Formats: sequence, C-alpha cells, structure tokens
Amino acid sequence: MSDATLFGLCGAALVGIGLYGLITNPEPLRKILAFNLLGSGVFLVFGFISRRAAADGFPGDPVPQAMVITAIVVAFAATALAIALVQRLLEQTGRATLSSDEPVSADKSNS
Amino acid sequence: MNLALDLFTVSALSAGALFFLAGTVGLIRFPDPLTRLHALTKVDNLGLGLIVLGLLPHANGLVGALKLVSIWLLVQLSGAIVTQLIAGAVRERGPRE
Amino acid sequence: MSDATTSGGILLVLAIVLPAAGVLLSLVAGGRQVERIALILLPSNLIVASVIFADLWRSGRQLVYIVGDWQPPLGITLRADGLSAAMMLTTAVVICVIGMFAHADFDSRAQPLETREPFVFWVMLMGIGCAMNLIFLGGDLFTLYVALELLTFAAVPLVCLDGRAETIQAALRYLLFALLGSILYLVGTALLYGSYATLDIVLLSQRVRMETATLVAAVLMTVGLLAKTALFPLHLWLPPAHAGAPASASAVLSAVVVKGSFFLVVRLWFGVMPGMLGFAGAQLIGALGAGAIIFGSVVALQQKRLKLLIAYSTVAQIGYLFLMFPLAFDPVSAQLKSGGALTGGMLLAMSHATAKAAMFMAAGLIYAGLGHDRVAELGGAARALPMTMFAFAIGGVCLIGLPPSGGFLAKWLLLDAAVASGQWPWVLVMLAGGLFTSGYMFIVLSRAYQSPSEPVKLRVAVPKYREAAVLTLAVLSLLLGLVALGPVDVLQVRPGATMAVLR
Amino acid sequence: MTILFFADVGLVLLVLAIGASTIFVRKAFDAVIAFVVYGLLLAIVWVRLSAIDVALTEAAIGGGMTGMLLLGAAARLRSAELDSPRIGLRVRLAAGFFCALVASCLAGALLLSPKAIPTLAPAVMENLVHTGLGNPVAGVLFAYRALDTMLEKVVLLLALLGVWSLAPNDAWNGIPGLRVYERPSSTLTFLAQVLPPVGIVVGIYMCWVGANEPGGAFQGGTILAAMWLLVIVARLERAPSIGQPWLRIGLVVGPITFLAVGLAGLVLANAFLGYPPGYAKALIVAIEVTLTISIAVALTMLAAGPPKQEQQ
Repeated sequence: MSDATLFGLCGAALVGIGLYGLITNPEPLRKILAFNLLGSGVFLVFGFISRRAAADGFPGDPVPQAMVITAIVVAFAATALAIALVQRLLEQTGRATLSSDEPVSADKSNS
Repeated sequence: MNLALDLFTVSALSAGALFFLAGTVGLIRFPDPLTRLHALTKVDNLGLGLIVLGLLPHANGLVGALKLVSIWLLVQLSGAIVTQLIAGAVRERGPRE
Repeated sequence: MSDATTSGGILLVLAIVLPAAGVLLSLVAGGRQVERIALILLPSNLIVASVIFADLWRSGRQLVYIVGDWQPPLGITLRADGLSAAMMLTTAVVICVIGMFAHADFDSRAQPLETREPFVFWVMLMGIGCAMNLIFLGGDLFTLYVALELLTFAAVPLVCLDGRAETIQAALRYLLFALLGSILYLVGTALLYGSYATLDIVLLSQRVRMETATLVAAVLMTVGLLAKTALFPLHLWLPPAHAGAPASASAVLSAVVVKGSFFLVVRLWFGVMPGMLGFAGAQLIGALGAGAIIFGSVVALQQKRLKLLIAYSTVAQIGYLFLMFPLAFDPVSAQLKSGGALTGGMLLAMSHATAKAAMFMAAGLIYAGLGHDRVAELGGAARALPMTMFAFAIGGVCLIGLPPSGGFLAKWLLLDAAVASGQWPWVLVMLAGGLFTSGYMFIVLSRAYQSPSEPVKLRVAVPKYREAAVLTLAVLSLLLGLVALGPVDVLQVRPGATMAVLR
Repeated sequence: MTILFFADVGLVLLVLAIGASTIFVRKAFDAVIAFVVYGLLLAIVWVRLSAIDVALTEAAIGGGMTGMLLLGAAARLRSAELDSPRIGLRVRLAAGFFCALVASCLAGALLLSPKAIPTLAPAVMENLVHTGLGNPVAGVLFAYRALDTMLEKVVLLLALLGVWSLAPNDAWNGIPGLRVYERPSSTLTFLAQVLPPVGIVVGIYMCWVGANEPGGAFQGGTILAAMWLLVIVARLERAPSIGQPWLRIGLVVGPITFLAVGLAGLVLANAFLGYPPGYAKALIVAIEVTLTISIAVALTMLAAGPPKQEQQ
C-alpha cells in the first residue's frame, strides 16, 4: 500500500464520520462542523486521485488540486453563511435549534 | 564536513523533538492552565528553535535560511502574545474548576 | 473527435456572462439602481435564450463553445442541445415575469437609501438566472458543481428574506440539505475524474465503463442531487422553505430552483451513462417518485394554509418528474432511451415551472389582498380578485393535467410510454396522483368561488400589472400543450456523443 | 515500507482521532478547538500528498479562517448551550451502519484503481508554455478552468450578500457586528501593530510567487484578510460599513477584471477567457493581483458577519 492510498482511505473514513455527525447531531453548529469534516474527507479523495497519478517527474495531477482549492473556498463561504444563520436564529429566539416542535406561530404576519 | 553537519542536524532535531515531547506531556499532565501554558511556551521557544537551528545547514541558500528563522520569530511573537491573552483571560475569570 | 466552437456559440457565453455581470455591477452601483439593472438584464437574458432556442430550432445542430480555446478534457466546453435550450427559455421567461411581478414588493427606488430586501432580492434573482443558465449549458461536471453552489447561495437568502425566526430556521435546514447534496455530488466527480481523467460530459459518455468506482460515483451524485431536488424522502426541507418565503421568492424557488438539480440528474443518467442505471435502479427512482406523489398529495390535502398547500403540491409534482426514469428504460438494450418518456418528463418540468410560479404569485396576491391565506376562509376571493383566482385555476388545470394544458400533454406522453411498455403500476400511480391533485385544487377553488356572507373587502388594492403577470404565466402553462402541434422532438437527446437536436 | 510510511500511518491515525473527536466530544466548544487542530494536521497531510498549494489554502482557510468563525460562534452559543434531546440509540446505530457503508463503498472504489491510471498532468505541463506560468495549479485555475475560478468568485460574493441579508432592516448599510474586545489588552494591540506589516508583505509575496511557485491569490488574500481582522478585533480600526463605495469596489474589482480580460480575449485571442499569445502571464498576474484584493475583502467581511449598528 502506498502513502497516497493511505490518505485516500483516510478521506473515505472522514466522509463516513462526517456524514454520521451530520445525520445524528441535532445542534446546528455541530452539523456545520460535521459538514466541514465531510468536506475535508472529500478533498482528500481528490488529493489521493491527484497523487495516484504521480509519475515521470510529475508530483501529481494538478487538475484535482485546483478543484480542491476552488472547493475549499466555497466550503468556507458555506460555513460563514450557515454560522450567520445560526447566530441570527440565536438572537431572535434565544436558542439555536433545528427541531420544529417548539411553538412556531403559524399565523404570524407574513410581511 | 558533511558528516559533521549531518550529526549536528540530527542531534539538534532530536533535542527539539525531545522538547516537543516533554511539552506535550506537560500540556496533558500539568494541573492548571498557567503551568500548562508554561509547558507550551517551552515547546515554541526551545523545541522549534532547535529544529530550525538543525535545519539551517540544509536550508536552500541564504533566503531559505532567512525564511526558516523568520518562521521561528513569528511563532515566538504569536506564541508569546497568545499565551499572554490566555493567561489574562484565566486571571480574569479564574480557572474553570 | 474534437468539438469546435460553432457559429452562435458566443451566445452561450453571453447567457452566463450577462447575469454574472449584473450581480457584480449591482454591488458597485448601489441598491437604488439594482432593480433597473435587473430589469434590463432579465429581458436581455430572455432574448439571448430565445435566440439560442431559435438557432437550434432552425439549424437542428447543437451550439458549442470552447472556453478559452482549451479543448476538453483540459478545458471547459459550453453546449446547448434541445433539452437545455428549451429549459433555458422556460426559466428565462419565468424569471422575467417574476421580475415584473416583484416590482411592487421590492421597489428599490422607494427609499432614498439602499434598502436590504430589494437589494438582496434583485441580486439573488440575477444570481439564480446565472446559475440556471450555467446548469443548462455547462459541459463539465465540475463547472456544474460551481453552478450548483451558485444556485444554493442565491436561493437560501431568498428563503429568509423577511427575517422571521421560522424562515431563518427553514433557510438553515435548506442550506444544510443543499450542502450535503453538493458535497456528495463533488465526491462523485472526484471518483469519475479518477477513473477517466475528464469531467467533460461528452468525453465521459464515450469513456464510461461499468465498474465499481463509476457506480459508486453515480449513486452518490444522484443521492446528492435528489436531496437538492427534494425528492421524497429527502423533501423535509422544502415545504417550510418554500411556503415561508415572500411570494416572488417562493415562485422562483419552487418553479425554477428545484429544476436545476433535477436537470443535472437527467443529464447524468440520460447524457453521461444511459446504460448504467439498470432495471432495478430505474424502478427504485420511479418508486421514490411514486412515494412523493402519494405522500405530497395526501399532506397537501390536509393543509390549512394556501402557501403550504402549494409547497406540498410541489413535493408531489417533483415525484412525477422522476416517473420518466422507469418509463424511459428499454429492457432490450438495458439503456435509458430518450423517447416520449423523456420528452414528457421535461415538458412536465416546464409546465410545472410556469404553473407553479403562477400559483405562488397568485397566492401572494391573495395574501396581500385578504391579509391571510387560510384555505377555510377564502370565500369570496374569486369575486374580489377574479383575474388572480382565474390564473390560479388555470395553474391547477395544468397540474391536474387536463387538456389542453402542458401538463396534459406531458402526462399523456408519460402514460403513452407506460402503456407501450406495459408498465401498468405507473399508470395507476399517475392516475391516483391526478385524482389527489384534483382533490386539493377542488378544495381551494370551491372555497374561493363560494359567495361569502358579506362581500370581501381587499386590504390593499392589487395592481393590475401584477395580476397580468400571474395570468401570463398561467396562460403560458396552458399554451405549452399546443407544443403537440409542433415538432415535439426538439427536446430529444440522442444517446451517445452528439446529443443532437432533431427537427 | 520506509520509516516515512509509518510516520504517515501515525499522521492518519491522529487525523482520524481528532476528526472523530470533533463529532463525538460532548461540548461544542471543545469540538471546535479540536477542529482547528484538525485543520492544521490536514495541511501536513496535503504536504505529504505533494500538493503545497492546497496545503497553504487548507491551513489558511480550512483551519484558520473557518476555525476563527466557528470559535466565535461557539463562544456565543456557549451561554445558550442546552441539553438537546439525544437521538435514540436505534437511529444512531442505523445511521452508523449507513455511514460505514458509504465509507466502505468509497474506500472500495478508491482501492480498485484502474490498471492504467488516467491523468491530465502531461497535458497540463505541455500547454503551460502557452500561459508562461511555472505553477501548473495556477495554470489550471487561471487558464484551462478559468471559467470555474471566475464564477467561484461570484459564489463568494453571493454568500457574502447572503450573510449581509441577515441584518435587521434598519441596520443595512451599518457596520458588521464582529465581536471586538471591549478593552483590548495591550498585548493584543501590540500584536495588531507589529504583525500586519509582516503579514501584508507575506500576503503580497504569496500572491506574487503564485504564478511560478505554490501560492497565489487565494492564499495571499486569506493572509491579508487575517491581518485586517486582527486589526479590527484589536479595535485599532473599525470595520467599514457595508455600504462604503470603496468596499464595494474592492469586492468586485477582481471578478470584474477577470471578466473584462475574458471579454477582451474574444477580440484579442479569439475566445472568451483566452489570452493573446505572449501576454498571457502579464494578464494572469494582473487578474491575480486584483483577485487577491477582492478575496481579502470578501473573506474579511464574511468573517465579520452581518451589519449590526446604524452608521453614525
């Protein structure tokens, strides 16, 4: 097994762990964390694919690397938006939760 | 000459690694935040310093060596200040336990 | 074989650059100008889409543009075939009319200073236009990932534009679902790149082989896209998000945004790997669609509020879109065939886009006029807002699938495919769904056309141009049925490399 | 099996353990701290994968900026932290099984690699001459896949507008509500005075070498953003109001330059986003410089959050 494969498997495992956190953790902030973990696992899969192609003096395939750079920036933007939503929710309701069992006034004015 | 340089590198790196190990043990084993910080700063200071020193003979020319040293200096700066900040916060709020 | 930029290919660049430039300019020009920018750009976008459509119609050849003159697999290609041109035209029309409708709610020149809601709305509307065009034209799976993210970030703020806690919660849930969807899509592209060293759709369709990595990639991408499309059982986020947004935003979310990820599912399975889905996969997707139809309709029947009812109806209608997968499956070649079922499905997507936008906007006018949207108290609404209610009814006719609406033609094509291949269970599902749809439409319309004990007084006067906008889309959804008179197969995607357009 | 391989095994185990702890630790704050450490470790992993550009981006954005955002949020949420209802054991088991299935399918797909591994690396290097660049990753980002890179900047701006849109109506055009120190300690002020000059030099250097060596607009822009945030947090300078014309121009100057160069390519190079031969490198560097500004502004404002107070 080569080093690259090791990191590829690490990426796959992180995808599993992140997915688990995203599904089972009820707190939005923890979900955001889990999403980031999941994302970094996916990026490592890209890294593995880039590194696997290393041969003939190429340290790896630069195309997947460029894609990861793009995707990291997008993931950061997503995190920032999600956190802003969580904080706004906290300011308005005093709690940040996704469960809809608390009284949500259905007839509150729409405008 | 080369052998001497290599020996120097190996011993400096080993000493640095030893400091990192000790610092990490300290971080885990010491009882309160202030002593833990103390352990951490030793790692920043001496551990990283020794490692940079050990790597200097292998640096990529003068610019490379300068980069290495500036890394150490920057870590010194940020380490010292972050430690101050944490210690200040601890003194203000008191330890958690 | 290498593609070359075709004449008219520059239009494809324009379709993406125009709305993107609109977003950038709006940020600099400041909020008061933003509506003006949007009202110039959205019609220009419509013109570009029409010219692309007309060009395809006339020449029968797809349009291609090689960005930067870098041939794929290194570079990115934009392509317009019949499928994308037709969807692009529909979306451009819908967004344009929504823009007209939204003027009253989001007048950016009403205040002396830049104000939040109009500014965000118009920029996001242009962002959605850009993202949708990129989804329809993008010829590279990673470009399509960027397009999906563009769509997500433009759509989420629209959900919570009014800033109430419930809508923020809905937006957060939507964002998390959408992010999960795009990251699953992304890991799929990684695997595909690892196997074939290209993400270009045409090259992939030539190279793709039946193997583990490809299969895993396809499944992950599909699940991700289904979460974004809100196909049952991944629909949980949709009703609160679509029902809580302001009317114009609901219209664009329900009519346009969910079609983006749906279109990619179609592209993936019909364009890239038609032989990969297999009988079981096609049946499974169909079963999810059937579940969505039954579940969405039953829940819609129980809704007390008009906007939620329409949102659950979207859940059900999305189910219909996925029925085309089992119906397009050809057991002889074990491939997805692009025949009547695909045409029917895409036509359904287009008629749903127009009809659902009309219905959400009508619901918005009813809300504005009556001050509530409780279904039980709609009595007299038809007398107070005759044009709006009429448009709502036409939208309903299209959803139920009565002739001569686009919904009718679409469902007819799907039924035809089902009967031709002897897949009777899907016929039953479709008919049952039609009955349910008539049920909830009947509840709303019968209430609205009741004469009330005392005449309803409108809280605010509803401007005629808003009613006209609603009616325009409703009538368009009706007219889509007349496509039957013309060459329907402009939508065809031929399997294999060319994805050509037939006259 | 070299000794390096065993070091890698240790690294992977550490990454997995710390990654898992961000999910399984009880307190959100501890999870966030674990995540910051995780981000830095991940940067080392990227170095081991010989992807220095990604390592820099991961350390700066993935670990640094994301970590800062999450820490701020966790600190605010700490007061509101409640014992949310735990999800039932059965559901957790089912979810665990499902996730393990996904992970093992993915691992299987990765292990069964094709016999001849397909790659675009030779094609990338072959065509790099036309761009005049020395860094293949920059070549992919700014030449071959320039469309993606340009549109991704629009994504960033839409996300920023999304964050801003969460402001109350009357706070629009206000100042971002990044929590700053009420009474910044003298040490923090000292850091905010000493570090930014160094950081700005490093940021500009990053952007500058990006054409030929690892680095570039993303990494440089992130460092500049971090310096600006430091100055804001230490209250040496207030965050700008979101309506400031110079701020808006800063946000769009990069993408607009990109777009303009792309459109000029229609005339000069006969293709949208094509570069005329001989001028490619100069144009790409110009794009990178303006993008660095835009990225720095966008990331700073994203981290600073929605506007809060009315402008005086």
